[in-house]
Amino acid sequence: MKTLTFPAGGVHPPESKHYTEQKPIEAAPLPRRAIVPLQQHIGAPCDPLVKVKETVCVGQRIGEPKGFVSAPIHAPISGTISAIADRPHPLGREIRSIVIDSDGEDRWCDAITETADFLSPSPADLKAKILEAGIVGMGGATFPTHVKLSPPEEKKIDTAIVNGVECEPFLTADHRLMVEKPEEIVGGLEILMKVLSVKQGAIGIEMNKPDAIEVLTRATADKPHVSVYPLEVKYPQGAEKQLIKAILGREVPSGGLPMDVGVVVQNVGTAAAVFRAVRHGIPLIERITTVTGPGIATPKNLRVRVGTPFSDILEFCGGLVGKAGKVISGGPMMGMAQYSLDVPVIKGTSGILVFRDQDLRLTDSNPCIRCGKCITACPMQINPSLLGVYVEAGVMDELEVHHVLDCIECGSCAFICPAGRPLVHLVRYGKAEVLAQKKK
Amino acid sequence: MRDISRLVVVLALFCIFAAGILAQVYDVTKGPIAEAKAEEVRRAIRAVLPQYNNKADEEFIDRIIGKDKKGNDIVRRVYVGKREDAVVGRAYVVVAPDGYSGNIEIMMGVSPEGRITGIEIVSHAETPGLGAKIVKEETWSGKGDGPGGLVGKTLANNLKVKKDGGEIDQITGATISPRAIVNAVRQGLEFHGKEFPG
Amino acid sequence: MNFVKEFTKGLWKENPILRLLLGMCPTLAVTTSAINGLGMGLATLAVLICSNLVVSQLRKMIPKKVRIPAFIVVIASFVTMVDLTMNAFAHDLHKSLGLFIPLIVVNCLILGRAEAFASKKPLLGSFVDGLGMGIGFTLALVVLGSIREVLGNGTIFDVALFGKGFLPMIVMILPPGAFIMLGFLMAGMNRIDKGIS
Amino acid sequence: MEANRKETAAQEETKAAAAPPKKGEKAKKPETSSDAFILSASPHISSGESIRSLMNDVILALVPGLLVGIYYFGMDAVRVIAITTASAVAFEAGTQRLMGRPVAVSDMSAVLTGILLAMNLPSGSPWWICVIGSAVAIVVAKQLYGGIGYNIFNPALVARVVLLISWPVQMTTWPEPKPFFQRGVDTVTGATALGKMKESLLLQGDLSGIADIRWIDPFLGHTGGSLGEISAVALALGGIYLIARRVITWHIPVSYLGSVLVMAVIFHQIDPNRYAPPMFHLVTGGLMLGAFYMATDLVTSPVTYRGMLIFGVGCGIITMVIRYWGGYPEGVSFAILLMNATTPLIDRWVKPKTFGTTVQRAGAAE
Repeated sequence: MKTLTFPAGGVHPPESKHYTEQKPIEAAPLPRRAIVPLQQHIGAPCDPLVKVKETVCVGQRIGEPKGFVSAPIHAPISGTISAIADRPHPLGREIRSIVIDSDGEDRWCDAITETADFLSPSPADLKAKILEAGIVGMGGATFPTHVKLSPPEEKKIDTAIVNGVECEPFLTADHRLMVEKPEEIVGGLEILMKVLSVKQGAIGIEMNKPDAIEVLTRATADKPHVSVYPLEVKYPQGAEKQLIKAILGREVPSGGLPMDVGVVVQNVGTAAAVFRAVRHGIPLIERITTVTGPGIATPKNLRVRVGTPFSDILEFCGGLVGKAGKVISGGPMMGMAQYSLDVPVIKGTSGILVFRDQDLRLTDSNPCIRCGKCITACPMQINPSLLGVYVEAGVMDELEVHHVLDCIECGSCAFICPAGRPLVHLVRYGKAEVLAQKKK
Repeated sequence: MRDISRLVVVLALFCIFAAGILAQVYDVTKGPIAEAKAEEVRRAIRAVLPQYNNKADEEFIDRIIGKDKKGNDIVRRVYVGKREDAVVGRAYVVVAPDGYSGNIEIMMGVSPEGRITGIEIVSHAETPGLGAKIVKEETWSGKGDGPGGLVGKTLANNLKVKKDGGEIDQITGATISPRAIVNAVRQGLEFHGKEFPG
Repeated sequence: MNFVKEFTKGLWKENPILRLLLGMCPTLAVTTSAINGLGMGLATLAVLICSNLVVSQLRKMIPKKVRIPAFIVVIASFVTMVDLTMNAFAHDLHKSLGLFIPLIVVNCLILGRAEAFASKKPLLGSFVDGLGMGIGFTLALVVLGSIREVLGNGTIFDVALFGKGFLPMIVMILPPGAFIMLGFLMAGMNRIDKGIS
Repeated sequence: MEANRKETAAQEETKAAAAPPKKGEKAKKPETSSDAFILSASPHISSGESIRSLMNDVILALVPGLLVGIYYFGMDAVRVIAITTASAVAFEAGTQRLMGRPVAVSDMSAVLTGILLAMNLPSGSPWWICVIGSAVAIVVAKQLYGGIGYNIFNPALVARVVLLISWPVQMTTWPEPKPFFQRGVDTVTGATALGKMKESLLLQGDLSGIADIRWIDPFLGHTGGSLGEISAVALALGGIYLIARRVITWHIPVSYLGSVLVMAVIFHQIDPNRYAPPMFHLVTGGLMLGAFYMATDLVTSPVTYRGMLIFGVGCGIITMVIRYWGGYPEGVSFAILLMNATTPLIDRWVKPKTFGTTVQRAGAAE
């Protein structure tokens, strides 16, 4: 088999997956108190459907989506609503959340229905089930899945890709899911293909997960329209546009979306969630999360209920080792540093990564020495150093013509920069400025 | 329209007035400028010829030495220095066309028997510092820290720089300009031998 | 009008070369030696004072629309006078300054003072302004020329300063040296100002 | 300024990281949180490369060339290297202090500049030439332009050219190479191979003056020249190390050497009596030093691969034009400095092809 990759840019950060890649997924204990933010997705936040002191069962819809780009939220545990108030959120600010005090019974609602022949419902029914289950992109972007599955009429979709690349160092949640539940992923892909009425399905996996490639190749052996594509190990292979380029050779136009080239990409976690929603009627109330890093006593791959505070999870993993310098929600390249352990796991939490003080290299930001490494590393082939200089100088007018909005914030530039410049930070700031200008 | 004519008149007046004044100034300075130029020539002649007591700058012979691109004659003016009516030397300007940067004009003095009596660089555009060292008098007289010197040499000497197998030292670090000067001076001597034999 | 202030501004605060960066062409081209700087400075000074005086006197006569050509005629006349006079009485200096004497006509400093000052102010003020600016210009040229001559040729006003062993830094009397030294002088001036305030 | 900045959706998402970035900002600890975790924008890991590590690699790569220089020129070479390096560091620290910048000599860039300058000087250079060279390189060409990253011209080359123009005699007095163990007290001086070539062309009008120069001598280092430019093989070895370590890429050295080679081949074919053989041009002069270490200077060369290729070809052509028809025997320094001046233009002209800009948007409304 030929290994594929995207042509330009990319970096090779140390993979650091050895902490957890051989560890089977374990179920994390139910939280005593779950904090369920009313916004766990890109788009409008939900309105609460419950009141304080009300009791809820597992899977009960507690957040009602507002608008098309939104997704409902369900109770991850059974118990009593103790508060609906602003609580810390992994995105770094306080967001209105529903706090549920567990009754410890894990009492499921009756409404949950099995559908043994999961491909029999019509595409519209399938999509309704996906919407009802509150499924969002679980690779971290948390874009509501039913929106991605509703391309405008004029966009002819011909391929559905399931993204099993997991190019972020440290993270192994998708890896373990692929090895342990291939049938969920393949089933999910088939459902997606049916919804989109496409004939071609693809699963992209990096070569550093040979066991996953093997398992999934076997699982798709009898399905001629689904192929597994082994991909070269290169960050950010898992970024949508790079993945499409690698597998299909199609280039999503600047400012465009995968649907512009007839493709829909979903993460393996999302595919599995779609399968569980359609087959078993289970809404998205839990996810696989990798708890890892040199600052964790026992790194683990966990099946965690949404709303479980980070502190509970770290405790279950044996607590912290040494002085925790940085706690990151997500991977080391794109994850967000957390200021508090009170934040809960949300639908997009792919990992919890803890670095000790001594693992961090805090460097001053030096002047750009024009080495051009960031340009070489940039998978979008923009010029991060130039954008950084413009942002520092406050020259916001020049940013857009230099493709600031094409930045996918993958972090390759800042990773490689010998001058230690916070390029992603600068570009993000520039992007926000440009978008603000556009709104005016 | 009246406005424009007024502007024209004022400007014209300005110009006429300025022209008038300049004519006056030109008239006053004409003499001194000519005198200064003559003095420049006299100084160069004095520098390259042995003691003379005639008006060497006024006793000159013009010799045609070739034609320029347009077909006009190139004239070399030879100043004759005399003491008690005996010729002590002739001075004339030779041009070295292949200097490091542009032409080098050299006033050279030659005794009647064809021996160099002096060298003076009249004009040059050499790099200040290094190339410009060639203008220093001691460079060619054999005095000071200059090279072996041209003064006193005749055509019997091997008038080439040492790098070309001759006997004239060039300035350390510069080759091109000294070579140009030495070659020009040698041709100047050949001219003397042809035009004023004995 | 405060004559002292009008006079001294050209020396430091509004020094034509080091502050206003006017007349860069002669500044960079002729300051290969102190004497060249002095000659150029004095020639410019003379033209500046004369043109300031004449422009100030004629300011009411000259129509607005043709003031620039008129100023240029005045300046060009004085430059030609200076050129001829120098040729007659300072022949060697004239020779070494060469083309740059006629180029005084296009020195922005002179037209600039005529336009900005003399065409609006009375006679005496214009004279003081021209004198101050001209002396400031001359001083800057002499300082620049002296430094370049000392470093680049080992002499000052043609007097050798060092022994035979001194190897001058030839780049200083080449054009790049002019730029570098001008930059250092300007930086030095800014530094002194900062120190004072 | 911050108060009237409207928060946008995109900005809110990145609020934790969206404080206006400041120059030289360190990852900072939050003051309000009791946990006191470090907050900073992603990514949270780095390649571990730093300016200092890059500089150290270049210095390491220069060691073979330096050793050959010391082998052939002896303690004189050591003295020149020591003086330029020490004075470069001193000038760097002094200027930075004077200008109120953080003193950053530990980034090793001044050390590297000092070593490169030494490699561009004749081994017999007097101490004051070394010191003035360092001053020109560090103070004028580097710090006055804004310090590391802001200089337009390669500092060591600026210094070399200023010195060459100022003291042409001292800067072109090349001690003859003599293996370390054979050195006596006297030093004999001679011309470089390229100097002999120019001389021969001027006097004899052909190349008879360099007929006895075998290419293997300058290839190994047995030739007159600046103390760090004599051995083509040692310099090329270091250059290959740099490419292997990804400090530089192959683009500039290959395009530079390639264009020199192509021109040399063509002209040698046209008239072998006037134009020296290609191998002679490749191994003599400062070409290897220039192509691997000076032209590839990160700060003063283009940032894109295509830009680097243009830059390298430009260097090669200018070098050969000067060698063939110029007043100086060697043109590497001037070629690189001239191309340094074009770097901003090249970078303006040659931009990376942004992903997704080469295709038409299929049926999408613009």
